Amino acid sequence: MFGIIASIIDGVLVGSVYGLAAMGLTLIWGVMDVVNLTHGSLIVAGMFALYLLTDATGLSPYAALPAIVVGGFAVGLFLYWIAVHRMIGRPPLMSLLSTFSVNLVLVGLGTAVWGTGLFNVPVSLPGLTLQRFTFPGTHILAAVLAGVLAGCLYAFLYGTRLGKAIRAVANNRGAAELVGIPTTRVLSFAFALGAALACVSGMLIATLFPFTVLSGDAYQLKSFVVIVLGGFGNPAGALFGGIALGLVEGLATPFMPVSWILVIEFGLFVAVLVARPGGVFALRRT
Amino acid sequence: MATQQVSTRIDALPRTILHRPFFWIIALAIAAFVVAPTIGNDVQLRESLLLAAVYIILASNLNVMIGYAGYVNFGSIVFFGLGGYLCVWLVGRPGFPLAVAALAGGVVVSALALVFGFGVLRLRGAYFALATIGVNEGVQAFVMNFSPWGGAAGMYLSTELFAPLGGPRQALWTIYYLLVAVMGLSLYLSYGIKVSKFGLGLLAIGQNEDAAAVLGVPTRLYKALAYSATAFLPAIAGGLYYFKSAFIQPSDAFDLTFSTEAIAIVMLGGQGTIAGPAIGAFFYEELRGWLLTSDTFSHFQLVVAGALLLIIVLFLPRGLIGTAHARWPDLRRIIE
Amino acid sequence: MNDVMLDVVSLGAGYGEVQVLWDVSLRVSRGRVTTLVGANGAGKTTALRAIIGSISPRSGHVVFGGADVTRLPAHAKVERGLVLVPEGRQLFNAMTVEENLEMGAFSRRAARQFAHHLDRVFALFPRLAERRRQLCGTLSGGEQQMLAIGRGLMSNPELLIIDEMSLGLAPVLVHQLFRALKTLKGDGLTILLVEQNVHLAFALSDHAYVIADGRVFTEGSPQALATRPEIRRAYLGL
Amino acid sequence: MRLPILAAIMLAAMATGAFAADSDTITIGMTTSQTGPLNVDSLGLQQGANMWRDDVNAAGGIAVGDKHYQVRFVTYDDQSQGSRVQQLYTRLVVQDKAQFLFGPYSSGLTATAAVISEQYGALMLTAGGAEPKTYELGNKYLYQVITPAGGYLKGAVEALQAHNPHAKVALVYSDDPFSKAVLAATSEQAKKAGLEIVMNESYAPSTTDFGPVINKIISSGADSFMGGGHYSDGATLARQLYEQKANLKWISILVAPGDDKFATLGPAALGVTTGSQWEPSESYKPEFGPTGPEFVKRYRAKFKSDPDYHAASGYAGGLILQHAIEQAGSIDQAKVAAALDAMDVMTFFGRVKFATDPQHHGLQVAHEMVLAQWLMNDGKLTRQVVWPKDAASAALLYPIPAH
Amino acid sequence: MTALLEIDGLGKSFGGLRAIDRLSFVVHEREILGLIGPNGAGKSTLFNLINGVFAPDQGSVRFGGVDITGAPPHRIAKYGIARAHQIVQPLEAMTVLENCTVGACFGSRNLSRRQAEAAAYEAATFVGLDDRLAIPAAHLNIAGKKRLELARALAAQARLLLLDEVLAGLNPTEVEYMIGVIRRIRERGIAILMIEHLMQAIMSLSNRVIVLNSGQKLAEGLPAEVANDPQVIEAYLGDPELARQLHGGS
Repeated sequence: MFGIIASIIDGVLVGSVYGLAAMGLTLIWGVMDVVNLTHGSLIVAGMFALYLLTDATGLSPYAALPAIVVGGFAVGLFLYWIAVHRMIGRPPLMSLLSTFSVNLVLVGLGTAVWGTGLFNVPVSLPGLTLQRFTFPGTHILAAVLAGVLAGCLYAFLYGTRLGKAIRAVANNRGAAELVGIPTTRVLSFAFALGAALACVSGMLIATLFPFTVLSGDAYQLKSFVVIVLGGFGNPAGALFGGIALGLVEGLATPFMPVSWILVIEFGLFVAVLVARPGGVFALRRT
Repeated sequence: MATQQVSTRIDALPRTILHRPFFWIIALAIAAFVVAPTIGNDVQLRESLLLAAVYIILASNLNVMIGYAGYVNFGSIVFFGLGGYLCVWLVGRPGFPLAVAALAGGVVVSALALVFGFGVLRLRGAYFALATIGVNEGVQAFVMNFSPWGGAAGMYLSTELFAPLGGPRQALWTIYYLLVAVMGLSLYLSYGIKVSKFGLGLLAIGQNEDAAAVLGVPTRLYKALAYSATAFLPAIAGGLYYFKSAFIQPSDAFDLTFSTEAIAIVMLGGQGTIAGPAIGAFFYEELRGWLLTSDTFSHFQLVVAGALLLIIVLFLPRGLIGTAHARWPDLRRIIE
Repeated sequence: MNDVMLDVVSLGAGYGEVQVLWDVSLRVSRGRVTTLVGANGAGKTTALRAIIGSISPRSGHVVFGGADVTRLPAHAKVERGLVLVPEGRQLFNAMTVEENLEMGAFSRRAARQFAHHLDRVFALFPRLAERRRQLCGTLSGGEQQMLAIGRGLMSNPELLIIDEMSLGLAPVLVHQLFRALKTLKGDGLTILLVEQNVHLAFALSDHAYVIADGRVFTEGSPQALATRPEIRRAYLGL
Repeated sequence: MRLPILAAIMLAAMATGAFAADSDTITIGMTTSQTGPLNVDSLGLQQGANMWRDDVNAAGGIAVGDKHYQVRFVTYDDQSQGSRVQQLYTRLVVQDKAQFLFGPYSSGLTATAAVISEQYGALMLTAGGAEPKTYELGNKYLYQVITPAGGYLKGAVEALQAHNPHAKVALVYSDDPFSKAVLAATSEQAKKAGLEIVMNESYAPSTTDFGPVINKIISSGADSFMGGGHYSDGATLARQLYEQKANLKWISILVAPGDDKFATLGPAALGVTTGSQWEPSESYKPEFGPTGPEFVKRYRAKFKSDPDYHAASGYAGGLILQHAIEQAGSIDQAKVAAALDAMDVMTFFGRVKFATDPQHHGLQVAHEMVLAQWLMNDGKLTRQVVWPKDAASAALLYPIPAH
Repeated sequence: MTALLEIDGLGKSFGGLRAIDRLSFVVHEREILGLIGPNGAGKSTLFNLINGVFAPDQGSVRFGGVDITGAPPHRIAKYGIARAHQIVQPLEAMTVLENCTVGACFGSRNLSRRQAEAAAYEAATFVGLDDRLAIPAAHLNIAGKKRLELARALAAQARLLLLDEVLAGLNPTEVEYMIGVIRRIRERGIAILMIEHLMQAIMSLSNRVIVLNSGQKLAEGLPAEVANDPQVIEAYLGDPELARQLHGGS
């Protein structure tokens, strides 16, 4: 019986990380209508950044976080000017195609450098054991960090001038320009922020699970599901969407063959989309 | 004088599709596909053209949804994969002849698409694109668990099944010709839809769905019909293709990469045109194939392919044919 | 006229292959209210867009405060105090009233005096103060227009351009808004008004331009123009 | 400005012509997965094969009568996807004039490639496809060098039964053709051995978090685990089983523990067993070719890393072909095929013999797999052969110590 | 005169705002009924209710004796009601001829594409677009787009045209041309319900005029009667009294 409770807890813990992974994607989507297909690669970039940093410096993995935020931000800015800037205002398909192309390049480079073999960043933190079930310390810390980062993002978007400017640009780009917001700079900043979030989520995932150059695909797909559950363009909702997804996975497992979970997951995904296109936790948007 | 002008103008319009040059250009292209590999019995060329034909089929049909109706079907590979599964299963278990099995696959997938279409096509834009991804992934997950189709292990076909088609060597030729035929049908379907009333309605939907409805276009019905119609030939192609592979497994049959590639191809060639997706498919397949087997680029084939695509997206936003049309408007009347 | 704040010289503009404005010249004097009237589609909104920089002019110049600002992007013009309250309000619907006002004060010139301007706007429109935490999408049409003007004022404008303020509003609200504009005029604010409610607009204005077919048809004092039959014809078709 | 670039690319694409094989050269064609998820295994396979080729050529080539044939490889990237495999193998046969083929890595790609080798009657030695079904379809030109899927965890079942005849086993494995085939056989073997199967489930290959699955394993009361699939999932399973303190006494995982990088999992790797086609510590007495230690030494010198079983099977594939050609005294396909059919030999890789009945033609029937376990040795994690006992290089660790 | 379109007690609210308030009127066969009123009076909303873009909250719409209340737009088009939009909505990438062909194909008569092309050609010629048939609609100027709106509606072979400010934004020459076109449409026996700000045009074209204010009918009658109604003048030009107050205060 406690197994179910354990699965719920596990679902919430890992779901928070899923939510964080989706946050960057939904931020970019919401602000500039760009479906960023480099998202998976950015997550992988975060994983490998952690690997390289801890390998080279021997630092605690969590000490690498600031460097990964800065690095992810820089990479995001670069990608924005390479592939996204010219697509703003063009049909949504075009940005999808340009990010698809860049993703090919990134995956190709990653494969050339690291192969598609296994990488692992050993992190050990004391876990929490309840009855026979143990919740690893890395998972708890990752969930806490995901929550904190989501909170920071929320505070940034709703509490700071620049954050509000991002929301204003997302809400009405033309009007934002009219009140004096330099929209292009804000867009590039938002894209870079989304990229940094993706990298950080990759870094946190790398503290939980071994990974390969191709791990990004699975998280990108999950991020789409999370976005739908959490509401489009709503980064705060993504955390709830992620937890909802984690709960679906956690709760379904004890009751059915594991292999059917994906069927449930995507069935739910399509059903939610058709019934409530804005997402379950959708905030009011125009 | 005005009336006279009317009559001459009307006469200037081609009487039927047969009077348009492009109809015959398509025929020529098909003929080239049929004849080229037979010169010197070039099976290598045949294999390359076969993949090109598959891409052309996928892209041409996808183009009806993207280029005409303006709906980005991200999971179009689900048609191809399901058609493949149905055909392989029908050939392998009840022992249907290939042609019957492939056709049956097409019909079933088309019917399923109609049902799904009515539900999913309520969504627009990115929501629709996401839903099609969900449908593809959901179907893949289901097939993984569906033991009559071998679940995740997939289904194997004995090469002895090639015997009715004249043994393995002849069979591959036969399948190639069948696929070229499906390719031809796809091109003509795409063309036929474009010049038909149905296609006009789809184009109107693609331009402005609300205005189209006000003009009398039954938008929901047309969208669902288009979704269903464009499932038919890819499903048949999937059947032929996986019969030829003699093996089908979910991770190949429902690989989203293919869908994304198909979209890229449509954009590359020029959405909404008939020649665009075909030329885009040919170009893309030959480019990837060449990079894969090139001594210089094979290790960076993904990087080079991605970089080239990006350059095209950045500088030829309307695609190859679209850009050509914009530069030489008269070309529209010949290459449509 | 003394002390010209905005000098638009032979402005031409359009969209794609279509030219909408030809050779439009107009001047706005400091501390005055200037009105631009004309039929639907005559090119008023296009003129404003070209002045503000949402579309780039094809010919001519926009001189503001003595400097040529023709090629500056819209956000840079706000930084200089050239502010547009656009037609249709164009608010940030998913944000609160207060956040909308805060965005109005995004420019550096305005951010410094944020609190001061906020008090001023709330004094002018007490309704907005009551609803400061409300999402702007939930406001009524009149309140939204107040917010749009309030947001414009938050930018600390030298010149406030207001496009079709009374569109779709009940007369009593229109009255309120015009009273507010009158207060602003009394405070010395320079205003360029595009308005279909000719009576009210002319009552407030010091000078008026009539635009027809993308060209300046005539100009003069409102009192003089109102009595001329060709104005009634060009604008109202009466 | 842009069009000329495109045109140049098109022209260059057309200009890549074929060049025919030398008369004193044997051309062998294969595809490898230079990109995509199968890249690691495929790379090992190819490096092993490359080493064989270099060995042969350094020794003057394959001796056929008084002629010596140099070996040339043509390899293409199949991207780990089935879509291009047939095109590429056709090209290998037709354009590159490959006389013999090596199979691609993975069961699925092998099945697809087999259609082409059958079509052209080209002999194909497969060292990367364990799924037996492909050899039960009546294929005539296919020869499987490695032990089929049924053998992967056979040693694990035997060893577990020997240490705990009443073990409660959870079978949890990836939804892919290879893993499913292995575990289907394992399930039968376990039942026959009298072990209790308390859980038998597959998971989607894209699964990222095994937390709930492991909770289910714990709830099932299992004390032993067998399953996994490929790299990420296998390694993730091992790590999460450890971190979630499942405290199982026995863990067998497919494929992932065969990679030396598995050691980076640290304590989570300790005691994990895996079925292996070959381990460096094996010491068969080969009838020809290098001995195990020789192979390991030279491989290390060449590639600066330890060979895994993929590398060994890649080398063995070449060795078997070479032996068959030498036995046949000809490069004629039919004669070489006859030599392969008649073959029953011992190599550094172990014994090799192919089934010759029409229903299972080409299936490997002699090669034995071993069970390898990650053990602590002088404070370092190393992989040791622990089963069967006569091949063991270390004592089996049972149960895995609790932590 | 027989009634073609009968509006009875029609009502529609948007979030508390009554856009159309218990409105009733009739359009007769072969008449041009002018609809005037200030911006925001609910004129375009009324059109959207008639042609099915919105469903009314209350009341009914009958066309040719058939209740069409709440039918979807494409069905309304089939019944024989066509519309020209105030904000032109050309199918931009399609040519002028194709735009008209859409109207003809899916209009009241079920034409094949080929027949529709002929009808479209005829309609395009009727509004004077025959020299621009192969041009993408996006490339037309505003006058051309307005004509295209009209041609598309005409090609649908409707019995009733809803014209929403088709004269707005045109210069006097273009206005005159359009007025001629509209007259000739009526001569074909087609009824027209037109929203227009250009009083001169409304006055000269309309058989009758209805004035709408805040979703309600303010006045109805012959053009001359309505034009001199002080209520109408106030609603249309704004309140002169208000202006006086504003002045007086300064």
